[in-house]
Amino acid sequence: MPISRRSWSVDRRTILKSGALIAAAQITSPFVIRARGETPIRIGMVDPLTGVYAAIAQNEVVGAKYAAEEINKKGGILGRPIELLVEDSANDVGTGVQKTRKLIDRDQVSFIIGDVNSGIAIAMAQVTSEKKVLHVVSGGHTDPITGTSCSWNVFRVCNSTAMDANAIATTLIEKFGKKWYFLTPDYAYGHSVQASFEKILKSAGGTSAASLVPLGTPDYSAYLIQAKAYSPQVLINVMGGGDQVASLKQFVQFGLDKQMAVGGTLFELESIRAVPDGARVGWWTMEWWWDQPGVPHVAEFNAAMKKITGSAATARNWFGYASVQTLAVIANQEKTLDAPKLAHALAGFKLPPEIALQPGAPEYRAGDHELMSTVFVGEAHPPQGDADNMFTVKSPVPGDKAAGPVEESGCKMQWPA
Amino acid sequence: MQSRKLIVLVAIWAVLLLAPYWMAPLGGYTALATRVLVLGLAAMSLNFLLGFTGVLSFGHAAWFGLGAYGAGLTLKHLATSTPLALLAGMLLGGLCGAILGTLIVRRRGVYFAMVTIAFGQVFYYIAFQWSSLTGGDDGLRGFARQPIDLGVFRLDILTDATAFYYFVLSCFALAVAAMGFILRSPFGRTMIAIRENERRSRFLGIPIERHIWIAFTLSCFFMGFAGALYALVNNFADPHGLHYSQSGDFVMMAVMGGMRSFWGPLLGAAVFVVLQDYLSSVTVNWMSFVGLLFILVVLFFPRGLLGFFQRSRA
Amino acid sequence: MTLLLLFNITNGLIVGAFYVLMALGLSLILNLSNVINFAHGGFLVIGGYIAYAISPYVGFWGALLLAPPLTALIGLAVERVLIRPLYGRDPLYSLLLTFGLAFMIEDGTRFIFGPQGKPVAIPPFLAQPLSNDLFFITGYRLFMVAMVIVAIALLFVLLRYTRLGIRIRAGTLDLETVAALGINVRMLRSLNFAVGIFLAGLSGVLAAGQLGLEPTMGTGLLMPSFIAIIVGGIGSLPGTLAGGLLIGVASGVTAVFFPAASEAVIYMMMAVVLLARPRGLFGEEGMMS
Amino acid sequence: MNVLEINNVTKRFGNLVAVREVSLNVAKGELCAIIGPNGAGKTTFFNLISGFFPPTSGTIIFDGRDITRLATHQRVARGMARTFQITEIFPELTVFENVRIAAEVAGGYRLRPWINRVEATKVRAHVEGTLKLVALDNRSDRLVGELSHGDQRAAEIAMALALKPHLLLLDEPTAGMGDQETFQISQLIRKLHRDSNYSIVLIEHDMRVVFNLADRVCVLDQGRMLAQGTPKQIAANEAVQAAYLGHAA
Repeated sequence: MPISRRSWSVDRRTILKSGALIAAAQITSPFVIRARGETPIRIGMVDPLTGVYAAIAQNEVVGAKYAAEEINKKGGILGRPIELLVEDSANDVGTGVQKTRKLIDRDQVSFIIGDVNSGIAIAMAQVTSEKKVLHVVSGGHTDPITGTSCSWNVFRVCNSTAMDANAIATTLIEKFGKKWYFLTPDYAYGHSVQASFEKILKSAGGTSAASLVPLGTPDYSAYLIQAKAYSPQVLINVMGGGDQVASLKQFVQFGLDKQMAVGGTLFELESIRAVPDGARVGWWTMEWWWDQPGVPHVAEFNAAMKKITGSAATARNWFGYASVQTLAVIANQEKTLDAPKLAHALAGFKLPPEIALQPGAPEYRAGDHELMSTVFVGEAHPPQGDADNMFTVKSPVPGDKAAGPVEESGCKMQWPA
Repeated sequence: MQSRKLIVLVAIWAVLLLAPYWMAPLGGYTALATRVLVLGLAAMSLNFLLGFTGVLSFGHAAWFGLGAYGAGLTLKHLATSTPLALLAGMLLGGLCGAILGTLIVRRRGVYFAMVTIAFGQVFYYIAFQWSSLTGGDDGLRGFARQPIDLGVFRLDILTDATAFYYFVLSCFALAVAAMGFILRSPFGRTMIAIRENERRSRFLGIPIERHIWIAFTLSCFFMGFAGALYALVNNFADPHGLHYSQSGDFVMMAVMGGMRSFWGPLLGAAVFVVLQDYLSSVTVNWMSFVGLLFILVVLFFPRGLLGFFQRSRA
Repeated sequence: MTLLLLFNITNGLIVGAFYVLMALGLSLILNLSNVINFAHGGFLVIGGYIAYAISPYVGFWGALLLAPPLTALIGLAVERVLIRPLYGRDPLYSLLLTFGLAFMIEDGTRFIFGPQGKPVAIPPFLAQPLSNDLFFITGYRLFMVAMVIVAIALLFVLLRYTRLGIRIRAGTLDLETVAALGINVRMLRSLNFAVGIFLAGLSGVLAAGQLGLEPTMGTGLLMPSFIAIIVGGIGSLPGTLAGGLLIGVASGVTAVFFPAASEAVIYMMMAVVLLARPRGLFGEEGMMS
Repeated sequence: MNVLEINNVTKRFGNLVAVREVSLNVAKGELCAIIGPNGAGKTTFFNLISGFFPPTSGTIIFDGRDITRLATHQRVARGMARTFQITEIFPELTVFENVRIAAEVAGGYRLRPWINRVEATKVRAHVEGTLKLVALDNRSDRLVGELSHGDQRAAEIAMALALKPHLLLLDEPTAGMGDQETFQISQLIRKLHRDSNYSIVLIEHDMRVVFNLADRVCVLDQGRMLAQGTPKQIAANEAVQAAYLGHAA
């Protein structure tokens, strides 16, 4: 799936107008949403399209592109069409920062979206707040983004790790017990999830131990041996991406699934697809789910995604979609592109149902700019009927309940004078 | 001969000095030029060793990354002074390189390359795992380059991209001048002697290991300096800067530009950075093109772009 | 605690066996061709994806049988077209070329198979632990170790008793003399490269069953193999074997006491070995230096 | 007084004994030639003297000091210089640059990050004088790699000379040369020996050169010192003839 942009050239404006070159661009860049008459409003998106997060990042881009098409069909922003410029951060902070500067300085984008990698997202936020550009973090989960590192111009669509942990912790305690073992990736995301879990577990009087696992570890046996020696009631698997796939696979191969429950925050649909049936187990949270009978617009969105990707919509598709839609709807409501004005308007803004695609109307909480999105707690299982029906939602937890009070986020929002 | 060299030199500096003015009309942006300078300096530092001593280090990113952490940690915890940060970065990269250098200077060829990769990875894992100090995978943040107080006026390098470019350019000029100076000294000539013929050099009374170690150490200091600048560019330092794939990029820049020429690596860095910046915007499969570039350069331009032009002119 | 330690040592041997498989291929190529094959992890990925692609038609066992030789075939083609022109040139060039090749392989697999990881199922009877206590010794891991032993035995037979093998060994020691004896060195290097890639392909199939398949999986597996070679001593296949097992055990044991260092420890080990014995545990003086 | 005293040196490579208990004294100003059939251990012997590797046993005394365990560059610093059987030069540098590196090392400037004008002038004069001595002064700007074989050998000798040695080790200086070039080189060596009074140890195959130049000839065979003496004595020595004829047969 090539994600493309117009080319870099001597005089971009003349080239854009040149029919021959536009024809050439058609071949190389099928996804460009191009100017028609009006100068387009540009939205820059930076995501790790290559590297270990490529699968989920590309799914975010699919959702974002779809949103851009929908918006353009309905007249764009302020009557101008929008153009989505996608840049690859290559899962590298330096590159991500560079691309953000490029989008703002050279391409003059009005908004920035990204990144899946929390570290890059925070580094990007430094740039966007320096440049005073409205920034939606689509898929980076660590708490500081809307916590200690929060910024007036940064809004987040996906959940914080604390929200996910809070939503599922009680379920795990009630269902399985209070003796836990953590398999935690040794970086900020992992530490932050584990800390959230431990806080709840401790207040419930439980005990736990943990293995901090280096990212990209291929073999988990040494950690699983320790986990088993601790004989916990629940193994909390915080690993992400390919690490989660490998660790779960080995967990099941070792027969540990018969001795303890497994669960954690995220086991994204992309990851569930990457493991064999045997390893499709455990209790997890989904930040969005494609099968929500009775909730308006969800089925249409799912069908649209299915048409593009060939399989059911994932949470990442929705993150990308919701990010772009948020920007469009707030700009159209406020009739301006001015970042501080839009940021003020977004604080406390409730997503309309055709964007929210979930029960209720989640809002961007004014105190920390976190979207109070529903957390879907449930159980993973091999496909039942539909090939993508590999997760059953047991209890949707409203976002504001999962998030806890805004004071706990640690965010001290400061607005520019 | 001499006058042609002078013309080339003047041309290079003219291009660099005017970069903020000609880049934008060509569709570039100043931050890209800054990046080219910093990575170009890194490639030249590597080439100081690779091209002029003939020793292939494939782990040089470690010193680059350490330089970045040195600068970042200084700004964050010690002092909010840009020059001090640069100095600290250079020292951290250089000293670590000097110490490790003693372990590896006896190796040669492939073995030297392998051992440098492996030692580079040691530092990568340290930076990656020691998250309380380095921020781990999320990187070190929460610092920013500080305006330079020149007494008469303050140079606002934080928010003014052009001012920052010129700041980096003057740092670059300083480092490059030092490099050129060393290469023209008797010591520099022993480096070239070692590259040309190690056995002959040994029997000319040059203690090879010691000289390679010194060249290695100097190169690490330059690399650390470049890394410190890189931290200022991003206001950020992360473990990826130490990874061997970053080393590979530096080696590629040096080879692509021309290892035997002083300015070659800068050209290589410019082509590499701009191409990667462009390709990764145009296609998600940019890695294939970069990989292909590696292969084509190795197969068809082993002497680099400058080497190629010089040869075809001759 | 002792039991835990014992478990981890056994487990380390199992993990190490896998590194050995990778490292042996890498080492073969390094010894004869003086090429550090950075694309070795890439060939592992190719092996795994070939297995994934053909297993619906030929089953797991068929894939195990077919994928390594198919990977070797690709390796042979790559050697002919890309690596061969570099023999006799500075090792820098082969290093850079295979580095670029690794990029292309990663991106190519992503292009063909998508960024999404692929599930690879293994025969159910292998997916069971042997006993409740020795749960970490699953049928599959035992099977992996067995495959490694078989591969090493075959490699041993090949190197010791076949003409090709004897020539490879002789070439490793003194390529010029081998060439002077009228042996086709180019052919020798090609076949040797193919054998090395065969081992990478086999590693790929085995890894796919254990870890799952992803375009980026090769990178993480390359470095430990690398260290195995340095620790064991460049130029010595028994050294590589010992090095692989040693780092497996070392990282397993460290994971018990200081998990954060379980990756760094193998590098530390390398540093210590280089300090005490610069040529590696089994390396011979003068080799490659 | 002896410049070089070699006492019972032996060098083993595993089972192979390349040099077996060889002793040799070289007096100041003497030109000593080492001859012997291929594989006699001549080059190994040279490598022992110049410090390429240490001997398994035995001692080497240079200028009255034990240098057996010293590294090559330390021996060079004490005034020893050598050339190689296969020319070892810096082919991509000019003749002048080649010799200048040696001259700067000899001047003690090799670690200097700069060199002042006076020192540079001194080095230049030294290089030019040395080039004049070997008659390369008119080719000093040429790349050494482009010179004729004979001139390359001369350049290599010039590099050795620029080190201001008191002992010159020449490993087959006429190897691979035609008659004309051989004549030129042997004239040069004669000049160095007679006029500049260098102490020289020479390995040579060409017997005309050996008997023409040498004060003393040493014969090595299978790692052993078979005989030493004046050229006349060696020419008459039956054991030497047997060794050569035996090998020739």
